[in-house]
Amino acid sequence: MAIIQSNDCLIPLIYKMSVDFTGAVLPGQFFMLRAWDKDPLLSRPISVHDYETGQLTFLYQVVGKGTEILSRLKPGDNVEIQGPYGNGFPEVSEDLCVVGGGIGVAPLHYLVKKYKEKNPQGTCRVYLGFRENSYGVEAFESMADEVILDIGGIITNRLKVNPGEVVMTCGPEMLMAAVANMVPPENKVYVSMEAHMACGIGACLGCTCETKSGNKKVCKDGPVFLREEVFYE
Amino acid sequence: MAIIQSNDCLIPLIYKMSVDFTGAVLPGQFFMLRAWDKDPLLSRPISVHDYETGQLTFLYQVVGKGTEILSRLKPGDNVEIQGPYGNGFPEVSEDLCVVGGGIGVAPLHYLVKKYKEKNPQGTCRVYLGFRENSYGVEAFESMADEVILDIGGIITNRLKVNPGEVVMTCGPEMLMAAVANMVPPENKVYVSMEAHMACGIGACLGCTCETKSGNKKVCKDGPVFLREEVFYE
Amino acid sequence: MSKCLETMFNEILFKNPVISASGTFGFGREYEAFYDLEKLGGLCTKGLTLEPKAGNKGIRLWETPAGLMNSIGLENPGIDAFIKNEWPHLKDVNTVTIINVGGKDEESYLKAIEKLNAVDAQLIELNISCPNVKAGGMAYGIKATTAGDITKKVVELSKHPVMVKLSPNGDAISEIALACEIAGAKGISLINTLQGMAIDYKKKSAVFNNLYAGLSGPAVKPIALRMTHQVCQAVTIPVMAMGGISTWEDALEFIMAGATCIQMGTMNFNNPMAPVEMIEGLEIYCQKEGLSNISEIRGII
Amino acid sequence: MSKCLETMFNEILFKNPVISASGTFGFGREYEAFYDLEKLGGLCTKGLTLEPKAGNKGIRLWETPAGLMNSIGLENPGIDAFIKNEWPHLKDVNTVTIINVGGKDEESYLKAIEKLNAVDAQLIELNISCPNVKAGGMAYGIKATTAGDITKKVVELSKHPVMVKLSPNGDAISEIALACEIAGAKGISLINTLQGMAIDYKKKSAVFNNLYAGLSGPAVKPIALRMTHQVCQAVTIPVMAMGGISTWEDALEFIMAGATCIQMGTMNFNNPMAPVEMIEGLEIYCQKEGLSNISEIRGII
Ligand SMILES: Cc1cc2nc3c(=O)[nH]c(=O)nc-3n(C[C@H](O)[C@H](O)[C@H](O)COP(=O)(O)OP(=O)(O)OC[C@H]3O[C@@H](n4cnc5c(N)ncnc54)[C@H](O)[C@@H]3O)c2cc1C
Ligand SMILES: Cc1cc2nc3c(=O)[nH]c(=O)nc-3n(C[C@H](O)[C@H](O)[C@H](O)COP(=O)(O)OP(=O)(O)OC[C@H]3O[C@@H](n4cnc5c(N)ncnc54)[C@H](O)[C@@H]3O)c2cc1C
Ligand SMILES: Cc1cc2nc3c(=O)[nH]c(=O)nc-3n(C[C@H](O)[C@H](O)[C@H](O)COP(=O)(O)O)c2cc1C
Ligand SMILES: Cc1cc2nc3c(=O)[nH]c(=O)nc-3n(C[C@H](O)[C@H](O)[C@H](O)COP(=O)(O)O)c2cc1C
Ligand code: FES
Ligand code: FES
Repeated sequence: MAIIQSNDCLIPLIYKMSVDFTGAVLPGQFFMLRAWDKDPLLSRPISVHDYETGQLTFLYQVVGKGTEILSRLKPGDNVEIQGPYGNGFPEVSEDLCVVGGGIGVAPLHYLVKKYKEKNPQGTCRVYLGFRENSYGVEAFESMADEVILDIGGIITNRLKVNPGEVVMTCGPEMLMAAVANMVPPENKVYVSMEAHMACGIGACLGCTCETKSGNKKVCKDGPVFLREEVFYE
Repeated sequence: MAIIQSNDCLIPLIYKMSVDFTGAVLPGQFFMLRAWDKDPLLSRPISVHDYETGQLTFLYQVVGKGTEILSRLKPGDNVEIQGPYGNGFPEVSEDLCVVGGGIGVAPLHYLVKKYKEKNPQGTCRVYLGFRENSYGVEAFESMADEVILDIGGIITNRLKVNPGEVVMTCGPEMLMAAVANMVPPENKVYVSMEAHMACGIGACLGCTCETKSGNKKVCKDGPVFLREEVFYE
Repeated sequence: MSKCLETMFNEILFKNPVISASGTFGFGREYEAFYDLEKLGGLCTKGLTLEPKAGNKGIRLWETPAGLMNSIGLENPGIDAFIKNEWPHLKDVNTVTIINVGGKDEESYLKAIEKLNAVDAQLIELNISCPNVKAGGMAYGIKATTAGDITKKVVELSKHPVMVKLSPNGDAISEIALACEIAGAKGISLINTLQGMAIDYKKKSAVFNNLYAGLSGPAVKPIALRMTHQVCQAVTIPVMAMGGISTWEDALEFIMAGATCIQMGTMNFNNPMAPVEMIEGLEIYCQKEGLSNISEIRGII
Repeated sequence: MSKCLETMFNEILFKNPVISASGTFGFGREYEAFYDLEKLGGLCTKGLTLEPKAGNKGIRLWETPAGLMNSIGLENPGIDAFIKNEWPHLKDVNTVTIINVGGKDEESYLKAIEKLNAVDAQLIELNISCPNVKAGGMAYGIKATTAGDITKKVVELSKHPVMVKLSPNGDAISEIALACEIAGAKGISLINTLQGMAIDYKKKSAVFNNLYAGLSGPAVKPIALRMTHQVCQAVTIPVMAMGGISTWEDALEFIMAGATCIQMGTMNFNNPMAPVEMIEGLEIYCQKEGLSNISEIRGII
């Protein structure tokens, strides 16, 4: 049970919620959130958008009943959070190229922040694609070396990956598949997968993702996978 | 949809809620309340505790999920109310003796108020029985000619009905049956029945009450019945 | 009003495919306070039996997670009283009135059907699936052979087209449906309530005098949708589907699974305006999708 | 700790009647982060098959009102890998481990059972009721004759007591249960998931690649309770009940209906601490009611 510090609407349907929390949290990990009894039945996986001691932040889009209920919570209300779960993005020391699409930008903020903390010398370039309106872009501008923003277009049309860069991407599966496809094989690419989840901890096998090395659990073995593991055909 | 003006806890588990409402409302009628989507599935019948133009008041006890959700509503929140439903207590010009047990006092407040408005000369005596703590008693003291209060005992032990008085009662079925039993046959007795309800309007036949003249619907033909209709054996 | 929702069910024209389900809608009158019944595609009467029936004693309703259990036990005024008191009003409502008929044995079904030949109804819903009466009711509906037998006799006797309402509690439902089609049914409706049980642990006793009762509402929707799909694959006569349908999206899913019309039951209690909102929702959907008629997406799955 | 919850199931002593259900609890390890598994009366492994199984493709989970549909399709590492990787850990947990076994045909069931004879397990749960695999699975569980046949063969071969897990999707469940008892089963567990369907109206397609999937969770509780009651009336062997059980009150209702133990499945996802809270709730209930053992209220309805 965590207490909500703030829960603000950034643009219609996009909310940013901060809650009391202290613990070890990696970029790309997620929490299972619930602020209801049995309707809906399950908790909802939401990535870590930002974290500092005492404050955990989520960025989420209202798409259905669960996120709708979350959006109505007010500071001081309780929300059940379980986590952090999942492997998260690996720590790298190479230059970083981050590609986010839509609400897929949610985990990338904490990723870039941590990267820059660990690699003050490293270069971090960020591609962000939105369908209509952008959000959370300024935060990237203050952290990253370059931010390429695209609204209404196809962000991968602009994507140019530099030799030696590691690529990390989160967004619609189509976007990630496109990134996986176009980035030269010499660059490492990490993708953050989505799946419907029930338990979030590896017990139900509901979130299975086929990989080159057999079924993997998105919640436990993922959500972050190497490109060649999941887009291997 | 009605807007909540106030929703206060009187004593633990007993709440008083006022909402915006204007319309014709009789004592003993009820509304179907809902402040949730599908969990629980049905609306909850709650009697009219008080009414004046622009303000409808309920008095309710938290006993399960529905009333628990109601108790958490705050001024400004919305609550779905349908009604008023049911026949209500009849208008009488004889002296009135009112017997309430526990949360059964809820509809009696508006009953006594309306009686006194219509019959400034008439005598109204009120018996109120509570198991542990009383609530809402002062209001009766200012309206009625006599208030007999019993806490922890058996209110019907004290009940003495005067010749010519009409008796109206609401409370646990045991209490109403006892009242029905002990009041001399010369006095008219009206009882307000309870039943599980789905529709509240006479369409589901879920609230049926056996009466001397066949099945009646508590929601539509009742909730108020003549004693001899329901306690006839 | 656009005609995108107009639906032929057998030879009957419904202005839209949304019908209020038997037992949840009385004889219609109560809902007139909320909207004009003419807005509905149709309505289905409370289950009628030859003789008046007082129904079951004790608790008749019990909520469950996303569901409702009922044990009404076919309380109804009997066919004669219906014809005298309700039909004169109902027959003038500009919508399809479906008369739901129950019985306790072959004789009582047939006599009821015979009496109804006197009225000018459009469709009979033969209820062989009520789990809340001891004799008859569901007993006929859980086996293909008995379901076929009674259907055949009813169809032969009735001057009205007969739709058979199936139970989800018996043998493979597609086999029962097929038996009814072969016996001459002009349509199938499903599902009636699922047999369930409730216990009041505080009272250490079963909630319902009859021990078991019928479960309906959103909780049963996935089961109803599966059975609808199975039956639509099995028969060629039209299907009227129900079971937990609460929104236009739900209705659409049943239509995609093959249903010609849908009925809404329990959700009338949750929101009396639900059928009207459903009709509006379906109309908007057709417009947005550019469907000239809802039938274009029927049975696409 | 008081002994008021100690329960004999056949000849096996459970410290309490609360068991985690197959497929919702992995092989137990994941829940060790929440509580000590020794608190449980027992746990049931994910359904195991002779060979490793990759399970179904496509969406595997879908929420419904108060319910969950799944189409996992018995993904599991196979018996050998289980014995090698999971059993060494599980066998040392001080609780009853029940091994759930599935199969695609008689041979694969029997070979799996034979292999399990090598481990020192306490109870086998024979899963003849999985609706999510095409061959085998539910096919055995929906008819009394086939259920009895396979049970007989498995019982003869197994050195462990065998409990048969029944499907709610077939013939009258009490008849199937009775056939299993006659065939030598030492217990019955029920219900597996109810066959349902989900449609994604936006995509105009079925949600699950297999079209139908299994429904579980609170939505199905009334049906599970009714079937539990029916089976408890029909057999003399103990019954392990499940289906939507989410609180100690629910558990109590199933025990009052005659169940010896209960399993909790889907609600582990809603609240990982649910089984532990249930055990505490039952313990307090016994104290308040002055029961020296929970069995005193078993089957009182
Ligand atoms: C590891 C992970 C991290 C995520 N991080 C974020 C985030 O930071 N911000 C954000 O806005 N969203 C995130 N999502 C997606 C988010 O979980 C879904 O949008 C959300 O569950 C939808 O719930 P709902 O009740 O509002 O919608 P509904 O459509 O009512 O949900 C219906 C069902 O589908 C499931 N579901 C629907 N969409 C998704 C989806 N895309 N992924 C998984 N399950 C889904 C729900 O869990 C539920 O079971 C993440 C998903 C995963 C798997
Ligand atoms: C005509 C009428 C007027 C009423 N007026 C009042 C009032 O003014 N104040 C007040 O506190 N209570 C009143 N009640 C009782 C009130 O409706 C129930 O306490 C309430 O429905 C319980 O809902 P719950 O979700 O909190 O409890 P739960 O126990 O969760 O309800 C479970 C189910 O039982 C039904 N139920 C439970 N108890 C009752 C009951 N006593 N009567 C009818 N259905 C019940 C609920 O509708 C629901 O279907 C009235 C009841 C009726 C019939
Ligand atoms: C209170 C109640 C009474 C019902 N009475 C009848 C009836 O008389 N005849 C009948 O065929 N079905 C009856 N039903 C079943 C419904 O018509 C419908 O088949 C079932 O409830 C499933 O649909 P739903 O989930 O939309 O309610 C009744 C259902 C309820 C809830
Ligand atoms: C995700 C999931 C996986 C399941 N896997 C199995 C399984 O492998 N073997 C089995 O016998 N039952 C399996 N079941 C069925 C459950 O064990 C249980 O019978 C059913 O879910 C009803 O109980 P519940 O409502 O408490 O979940 C599974 C259920 C779920 C939800
Ligand atoms: S969500 Fe249950 S295994 Fe991943
Ligand atoms: S509550 Fe439906 S008839 Fe009274």
